[in-house]
Amino acid sequence: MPETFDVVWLGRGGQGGVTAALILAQAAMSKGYYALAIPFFGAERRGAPVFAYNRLSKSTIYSRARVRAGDVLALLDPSLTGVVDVRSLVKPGGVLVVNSRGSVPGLEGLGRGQYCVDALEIAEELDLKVAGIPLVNMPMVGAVGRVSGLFELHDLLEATKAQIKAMLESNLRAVEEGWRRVEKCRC
Amino acid sequence: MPETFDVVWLGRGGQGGVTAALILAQAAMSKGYYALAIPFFGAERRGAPVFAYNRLSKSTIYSRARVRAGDVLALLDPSLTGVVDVRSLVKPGGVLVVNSRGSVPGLEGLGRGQYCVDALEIAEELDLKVAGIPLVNMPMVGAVGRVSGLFELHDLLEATKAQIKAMLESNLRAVEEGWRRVEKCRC
Amino acid sequence: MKLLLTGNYAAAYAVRDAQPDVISAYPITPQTPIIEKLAEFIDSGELKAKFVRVESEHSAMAALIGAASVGARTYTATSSQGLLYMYEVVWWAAGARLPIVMGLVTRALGPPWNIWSDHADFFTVRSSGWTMLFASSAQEVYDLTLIAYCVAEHRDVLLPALVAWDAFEVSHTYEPVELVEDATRLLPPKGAWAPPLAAEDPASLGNLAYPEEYAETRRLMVEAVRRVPLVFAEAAGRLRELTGRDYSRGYECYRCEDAETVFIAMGSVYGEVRSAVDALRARGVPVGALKVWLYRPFPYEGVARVLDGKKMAIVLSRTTSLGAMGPLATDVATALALKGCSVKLVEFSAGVGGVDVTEDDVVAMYKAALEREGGTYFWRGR
Amino acid sequence: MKLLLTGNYAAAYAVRDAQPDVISAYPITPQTPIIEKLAEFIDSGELKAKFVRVESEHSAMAALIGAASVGARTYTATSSQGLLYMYEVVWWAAGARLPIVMGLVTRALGPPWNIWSDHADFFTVRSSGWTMLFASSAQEVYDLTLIAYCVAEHRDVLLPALVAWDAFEVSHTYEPVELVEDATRLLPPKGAWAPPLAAEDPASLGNLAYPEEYAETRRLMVEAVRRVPLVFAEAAGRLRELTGRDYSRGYECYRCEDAETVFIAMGSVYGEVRSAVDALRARGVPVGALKVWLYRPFPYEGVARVLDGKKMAIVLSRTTSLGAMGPLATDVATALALKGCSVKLVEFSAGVGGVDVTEDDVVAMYKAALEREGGTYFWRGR
Amino acid sequence: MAHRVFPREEYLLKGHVACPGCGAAVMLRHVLKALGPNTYLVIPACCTSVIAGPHPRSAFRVPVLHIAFAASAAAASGMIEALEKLGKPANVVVWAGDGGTVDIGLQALSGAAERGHNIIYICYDNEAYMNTGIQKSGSTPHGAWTTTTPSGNPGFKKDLPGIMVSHRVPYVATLSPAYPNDTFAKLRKAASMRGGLKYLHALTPCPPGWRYDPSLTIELSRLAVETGMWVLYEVENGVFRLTGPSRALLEKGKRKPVAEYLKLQGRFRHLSPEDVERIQRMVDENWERIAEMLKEGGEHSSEQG
Amino acid sequence: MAHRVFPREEYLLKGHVACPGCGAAVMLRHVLKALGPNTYLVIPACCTSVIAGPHPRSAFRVPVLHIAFAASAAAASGMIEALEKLGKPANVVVWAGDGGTVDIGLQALSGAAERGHNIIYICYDNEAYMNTGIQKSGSTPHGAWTTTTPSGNPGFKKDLPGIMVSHRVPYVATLSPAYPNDTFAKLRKAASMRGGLKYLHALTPCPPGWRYDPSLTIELSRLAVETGMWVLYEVENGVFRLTGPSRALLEKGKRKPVAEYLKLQGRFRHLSPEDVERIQRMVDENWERIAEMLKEGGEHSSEQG
Amino acid sequence: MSRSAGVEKILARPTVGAVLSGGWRAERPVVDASKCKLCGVCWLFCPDAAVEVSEAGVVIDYDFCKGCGICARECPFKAITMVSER
Amino acid sequence: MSRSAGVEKILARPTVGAVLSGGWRAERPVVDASKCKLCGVCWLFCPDAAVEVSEAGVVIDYDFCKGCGICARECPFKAITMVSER
Ligand SMILES: Cc1ncc(C[n+]2csc(CCOP(=O)(O)OP(=O)(O)O)c2C)c(N)n1
Ligand SMILES: Cc1ncc(C[n+]2csc(CCOP(=O)(O)OP(=O)(O)O)c2C)c(N)n1
Ligand code: SF4
Ligand code: SF4
Ligand code: SF4
Ligand code: SF4
Ligand code: SF4
Ligand code: SF4
Ligand SMILES: [Mg+2]
Ligand SMILES: [Mg+2]
Repeated sequence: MPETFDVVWLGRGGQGGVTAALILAQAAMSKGYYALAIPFFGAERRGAPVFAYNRLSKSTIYSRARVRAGDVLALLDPSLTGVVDVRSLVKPGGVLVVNSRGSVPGLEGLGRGQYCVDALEIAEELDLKVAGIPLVNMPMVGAVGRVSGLFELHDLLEATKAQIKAMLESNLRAVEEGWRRVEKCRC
Repeated sequence: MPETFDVVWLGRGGQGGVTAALILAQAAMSKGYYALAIPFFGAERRGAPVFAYNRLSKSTIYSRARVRAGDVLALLDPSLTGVVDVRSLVKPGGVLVVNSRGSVPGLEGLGRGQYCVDALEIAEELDLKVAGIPLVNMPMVGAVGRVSGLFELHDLLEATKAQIKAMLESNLRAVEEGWRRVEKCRC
Repeated sequence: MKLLLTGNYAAAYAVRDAQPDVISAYPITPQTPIIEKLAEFIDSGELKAKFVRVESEHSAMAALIGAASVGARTYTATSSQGLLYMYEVVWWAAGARLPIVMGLVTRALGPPWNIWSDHADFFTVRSSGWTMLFASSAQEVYDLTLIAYCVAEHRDVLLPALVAWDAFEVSHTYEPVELVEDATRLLPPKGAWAPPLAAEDPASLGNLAYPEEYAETRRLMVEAVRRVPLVFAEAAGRLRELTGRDYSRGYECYRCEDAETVFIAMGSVYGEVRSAVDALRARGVPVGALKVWLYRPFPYEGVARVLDGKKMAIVLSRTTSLGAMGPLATDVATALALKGCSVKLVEFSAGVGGVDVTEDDVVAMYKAALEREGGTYFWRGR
Repeated sequence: MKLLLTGNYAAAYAVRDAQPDVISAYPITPQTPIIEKLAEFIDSGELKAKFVRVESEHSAMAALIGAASVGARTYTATSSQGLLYMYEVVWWAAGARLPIVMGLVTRALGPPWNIWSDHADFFTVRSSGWTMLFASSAQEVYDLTLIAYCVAEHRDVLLPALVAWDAFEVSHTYEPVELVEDATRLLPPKGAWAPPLAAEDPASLGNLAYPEEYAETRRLMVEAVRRVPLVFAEAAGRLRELTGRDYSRGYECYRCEDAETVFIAMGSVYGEVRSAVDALRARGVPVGALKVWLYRPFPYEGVARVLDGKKMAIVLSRTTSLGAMGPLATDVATALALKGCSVKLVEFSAGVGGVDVTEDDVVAMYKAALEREGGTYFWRGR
Repeated sequence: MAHRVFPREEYLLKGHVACPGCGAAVMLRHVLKALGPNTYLVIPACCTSVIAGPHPRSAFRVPVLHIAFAASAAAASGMIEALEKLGKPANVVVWAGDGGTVDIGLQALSGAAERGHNIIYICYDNEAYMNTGIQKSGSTPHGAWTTTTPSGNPGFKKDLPGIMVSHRVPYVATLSPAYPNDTFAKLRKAASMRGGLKYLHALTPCPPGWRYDPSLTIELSRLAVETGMWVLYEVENGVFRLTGPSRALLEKGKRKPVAEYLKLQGRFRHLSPEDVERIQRMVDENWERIAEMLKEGGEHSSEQG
Repeated sequence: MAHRVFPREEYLLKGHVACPGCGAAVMLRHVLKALGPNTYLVIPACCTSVIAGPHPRSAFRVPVLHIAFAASAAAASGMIEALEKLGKPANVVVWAGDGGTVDIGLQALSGAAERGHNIIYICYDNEAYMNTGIQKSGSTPHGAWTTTTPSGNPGFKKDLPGIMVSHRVPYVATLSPAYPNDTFAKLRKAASMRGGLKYLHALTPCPPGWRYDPSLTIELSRLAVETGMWVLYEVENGVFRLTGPSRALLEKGKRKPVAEYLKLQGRFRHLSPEDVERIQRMVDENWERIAEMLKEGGEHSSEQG
Repeated sequence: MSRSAGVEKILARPTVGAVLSGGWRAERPVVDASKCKLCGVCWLFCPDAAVEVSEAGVVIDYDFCKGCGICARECPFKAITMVSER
Repeated sequence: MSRSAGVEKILARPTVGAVLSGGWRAERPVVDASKCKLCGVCWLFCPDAAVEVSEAGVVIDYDFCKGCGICARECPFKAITMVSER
């Protein structure tokens, strides 16, 4: 079995986790990776916690089994820590990237640590919203892409252009800001 | 394969061929025969030629294949001779029993010969009709039952009682008259 | 009591004797006489059931699902297009574990339209979890319909059951049928099984189940199906005591012991096969015949035991095999493969769409089978 | 062109590239994204088709029958209950010899409701005469959908064809998909087959046929089905020339040559099987894997050739086997029985209703199979 | 001079397989004469599947798609869309029995009506499932004997034309084989209207099913209209109009008593005088409703936008 | 004091799986409160199949039969007959979405109506296939965006209550989650009527499907009535009556402009002022029809006996 | 462009005389030319298209006339009588 | 009379909290008891049955309230405000 680099995206229905996974996969594909972007297979409703996943590899991935934990856990909504068992979603050597100003209490000592980016602030600055819900996914793409160590910012911007039509300019800005502002959390 | 005694009933939709076969089978059953009464398996409409069959045997009949020719061919409507290939419906040693005053032209030399009974006259005498169509089937039961050599008149009358509810008296009379009036055709 | 009954009327008498609470059906040739006779029984008061004259077969089966879910004993009958139109809810009834009983008069599938016998309709539900019985005479229709209630409502089973028989050759042919004097001695008492739904003890039947929960419901169905042969044998044993007629093995063997070739068939054609066996035996050819009554669950072991050591098995399939061997033949093949026996297997699609198959046909098939390789052949007649 | 597409979108792209005239479909999870994407293509003008937004699946298939009967190229897609609700007309389409193409996203059958993958729906139409293909990735969905048109419309075939793939694991997972640059180089030209109905030359399709006439229509279907493997191989050969991807045998073997045990599977679980083969091989265990693309007509000979001389065949069935071995396993059994090979045959019902099956599961099944007798086992996970 | 007025071409050929005196066969002859050869028929399971003749012979001189019982309107939907896409304009006509329309075919019909395909849907109503041997359908009239209602139908005939009016289709009309002028006018109107489903509903007597002498078919068709049991009308874009002889029957005195119609038919033989009286009242009430509707200006009413 | 007026018992338990602000969930709470515990629900595939909770947990405190999409009215028919035969009287209630009613469930509904089973059928209408992610149904209003009508629905909403009136069922009524008094009165009337199918149709806003903020559900329900887009009425044995706030809206001036209702919803965002004007006209015409009908004495009209 | 793969065989072709329905008849309609006014009513209402009307008179095709008697009953001039086939 | 053959297992039982829907909430409704007149409107329109009204006041069950905001919008006395969960 080829080793894969896995990302788990955790957010709420409507926040755009699947799109984020798709853009990351697009970036990976352009870099010659074989890339999967996988939505959660559920019957969830708006507002409920939802997952998306990436699985990336230098060789063809045949497996379609569920992703259980990520090298990166991208937490789009920190309030979900009380709702979902977040710890189990990170591989032993993995990291957390969270949409938050500071480190999320209760997740100390998780994998190789926590990265923070205030994606909500970025989305609001750029007025990125759909049906009233701030699109925190785009800054998270920038943040996760950077933390993963697999991409240049350029890759992510090109991938965004390939996948996004509406509000493209703001979305590109959001990715860029996510990339720029992500940092190891202050605890 | 056990030898079976077969009767082919040929009439028109509405003339009661199936009922005739059923009564004959009932009479046979009471005499200890294993008896089948078989309607034609078709999608025919009112007025079209229709078949019914009997297959009688002293032992259980397992076969459900089509009856191709009879030891007796009971022709309820002589005008059908022009429409159906009547000859092929009689076994080499079989006989024809026809609802007619005299022998039917064109069927000479058929099997062991032709028997006639004016079933129409009997039905009309007894005012046996359904939806305007004279029920020639009951006199034919009497005639065929007698010609077959397998039954007493009593058997046929009991069988009629077992199977018929409406106009029972006239029906019994019709069977009896058929039995009485059937005779080798004058040619 | 012995009556002259067609296969369809035999079914109606069995249903009368089982006294269901709710009947629902939709007319289709050649099933129609069953429901007409039942309507008569209800009209005359001999049968105290509610008759729901639905607007389609899908609704007929759905009505029975609704009725059985609150505890009613139920019946429907259909054929061909009718079975296919209710197909979705046929599977639903099994998943819901409701002991519905259905009669199926086998008939060819269109287009072109054809009203004669063909088992294609029957085989469509072979993986659904229904107990499937096949009758080859009116007497068997009567007996197996009563047994179907015994199996379906048994607490170890609780799955729907169907009884099938051939259009016209059985459905419309009158033959002597012996009725069971007191069917209550055979049948489970009414209300012996607890219905899933009751206002006193509310529950939901069918909520969305996530994979593991769903798989568990299916595993339990597998276990219930595994218990069918035993329950069937038990009920058939009770019938044997009352009547002397024995279905308990789920299949019948005829002159198989010392046979080198065994014919395998279901339904009315079996009569011809039997005659052909006698005819071939009379010429010194060692053949036998096996008739299947209990088609699902399929008696792999019994069939394999019968066939073990034979030279050839000839399956008469009353259906067209498209892109694979026919269902009955694959079942036989599976029995052989599981037992590791090597028997030449020849299938004839014979009697498709009501084509008449005679003893002579069967003898001719035997000869053809000797000359051909294993596989499926379409029998066009001689 | 390489795009990141889900299995469902891959289907929609293939359909766009085939440029059908009439599309008709009814929504059902997990098929819905296909028709939503097609609606988008039509809205944007990329696809010039009429979209009939029917009120049920029965009507979706019926609409395509009406459309194809006068010569339209057509498409529909469905899943689970939807396939069962259109079941009657699925058979009708085959009998009418109309080259309709359908996508089937496999999903479990209720009750209870369950939206995840299970192949029970797929198998229900295995005797209908449809050409049946199974894809285990989005790329295969795209390729096989185009091939389906080639096979269905071929003058030697003229039968409907379906392509199936797993709910979610394939239907909703984005992966890189390479499109065919100019699909017209692969596909038959539009209007190459003569439609049955035309006012200029009136004929009736489906008049009541008496037994012999009916049987003849079925015999001709058998012959058409027999020609499918060749036509499939031909179309797959054209695709190979354009893309290098090869489906022409109808199945794929992985490390089978010197294997003693061969896993057999269809769909997304094959990925896990492949990994398990590598893992077991790494430990020196001689195993291989066989994936079926062309399920009907079933490649008996090819499969038997692969399995001949092996010790064991392990079939992974993504469906519950009720009263008989699962369909794929019986097909394998039949292949073995016809060839007279004696190979131990073990079936696992695994992944039922969307249960996740992993490489470790497959390895564990291998171990369990060694210890058990031939037969079917329900895999509850480890 | 009927043969000068109406087209002589036959599209339902002699030697078809209807029973002697079949009302549906008369109707079908008229319908096809009105529509001509560029007409595709879609026929679900019904007597006409048999009437059409045994394969490989066909009694139809127009293309016919036989289709599963529940599927006719959907098949016609797909067919008209295909013909339009392929640039082959034609009449696409569903010809279905009452069972195939008011019961098992209703859903497909309702869907096609809602989508507004340019098809003509004709229900020939013999008021039961006849092809299977006279079972009650949703269109069987109150009190009628059938094999599944051995003591008479306890229910009431579903008003399908009314239901189709509620669907707001552009054209709804009723037909009778006794009034070919009316039939031709309505069919030609329907064929000329582009867009939307045109629904026509014909009452077609059936000698074996209704239990009467086959020579009475036209007589019964006429009596159905003259007694007011069957009303000839059309509803064009919501506007209701009586047509043909029904125009003269608003006044109760002009209508023959329903008993004249009922007494000729074996299926009503068991009715008591009170039963007949009740049926007479139902018919009269229906005409009162019609009168009100006409006062209202012919606009068909319903409640909800 | 609402909690004093309406039963406090909950039969739809908290922790169910509807989206936040689901109008159907509000409606369902009210319906079950009105009917009480001796109520069997029959539910075809729809959002409520999910709302009901994941197996083996149920959010319903009454017995529920989940059933195939097309089968609900038929299953209810069999269930009520069985309960009557077994001597266990109860409310048998179908709770179905608009897709499951006006499209795929229509045939079974029509059959059950014709047969006259003693059941209550409730359609909760969120105007699209929501459970599968917002596809057009036969109940989707003209112009509305759905994923299968990316440029707005070219067709028109099927008038199912009107169609059920044409079926001559004893009771037809419309409902809104914003008017619980009206709901309770109608449900209790329906439950008290013996014999015949009672048809109720509720307009239930859906935040994700209609693209609006979930807090607006009741507000939108109210606006639908106040603008006259949704009319509260009942038809009892053929007699039409406006109910609740709709009684006061016959005069055009009393009705709010439809734009107030449309503009809050994302699904109508793409409508041009002319589109809105057209919809306003359709609504006004519908009210004119209602006015005429009321003049006529409230009797619902149709053409055929 | 010919039909292949046996598809031609599933089509039924327009045929005068799909069945020989004249054989179903128990009574035959006989036209009295002297009474006939060539009005065409019999032609119009015959369910079986078995009537031809021309200047030469009314001709009934007994190969296909089923003997229903509609023509006789509907003829405004009582020009047709039904005669038993026996 | 007990259910057998595993049939009990296909039934779902009434359960408060089929899912923990409180976790879906992005904003929580907070009641200002001083403004509340105990009119019950919030109780009546809550889709999630998450409101209790008694003499003691209005209590919202945050385990199941999904934060839709209907109660806040419909409260005739503006006694409820929505507060972000963040
Ligand atoms: C799904 C299905 N169910 C039942 C049938 C059987 N069937 C064929 S024709 C017919 C009766 C049709 O009745 P109707 O539509 O009124 O036409 P009629 O025969 O009276 O002319 C029936 C029940 C069928 N072909 N398909
Ligand atoms: C036969 C069948 N076709 C399709 C589906 C998929 N399906 C499930 S729910 C649903 C949508 C239901 O729409 P509606 O009745 O309006 O209820 P809603 O979801 O909007 O509440 C669909 C299409 C199904 N379950 N069964
Ligand atoms: S049964 Fe009636 S409708 Fe059918 S063909 Fe005969 S007369 Fe015509
Ligand atoms: S999609 Fe709409 S109707 Fe369905 S649960 Fe959500 S809000 Fe309710
Ligand atoms: S109806 Fe009478 S008068 Fe008229 S053409 Fe016929 S036979 Fe002559
Ligand atoms: S008797 Fe009937 S079938 Fe013969 S010509 Fe007259 S109307 Fe036609
Ligand atoms: S609606 Fe407002 S005032 Fe009324 S009970 Fe609720 S919080 Fe109190
Ligand atoms: S926010 Fe919504 S769910 Fe929460 S209590 Fe208020 S109305 Fe109920
Ligand atoms: Mg009819
Ligand atoms: Mg909906």
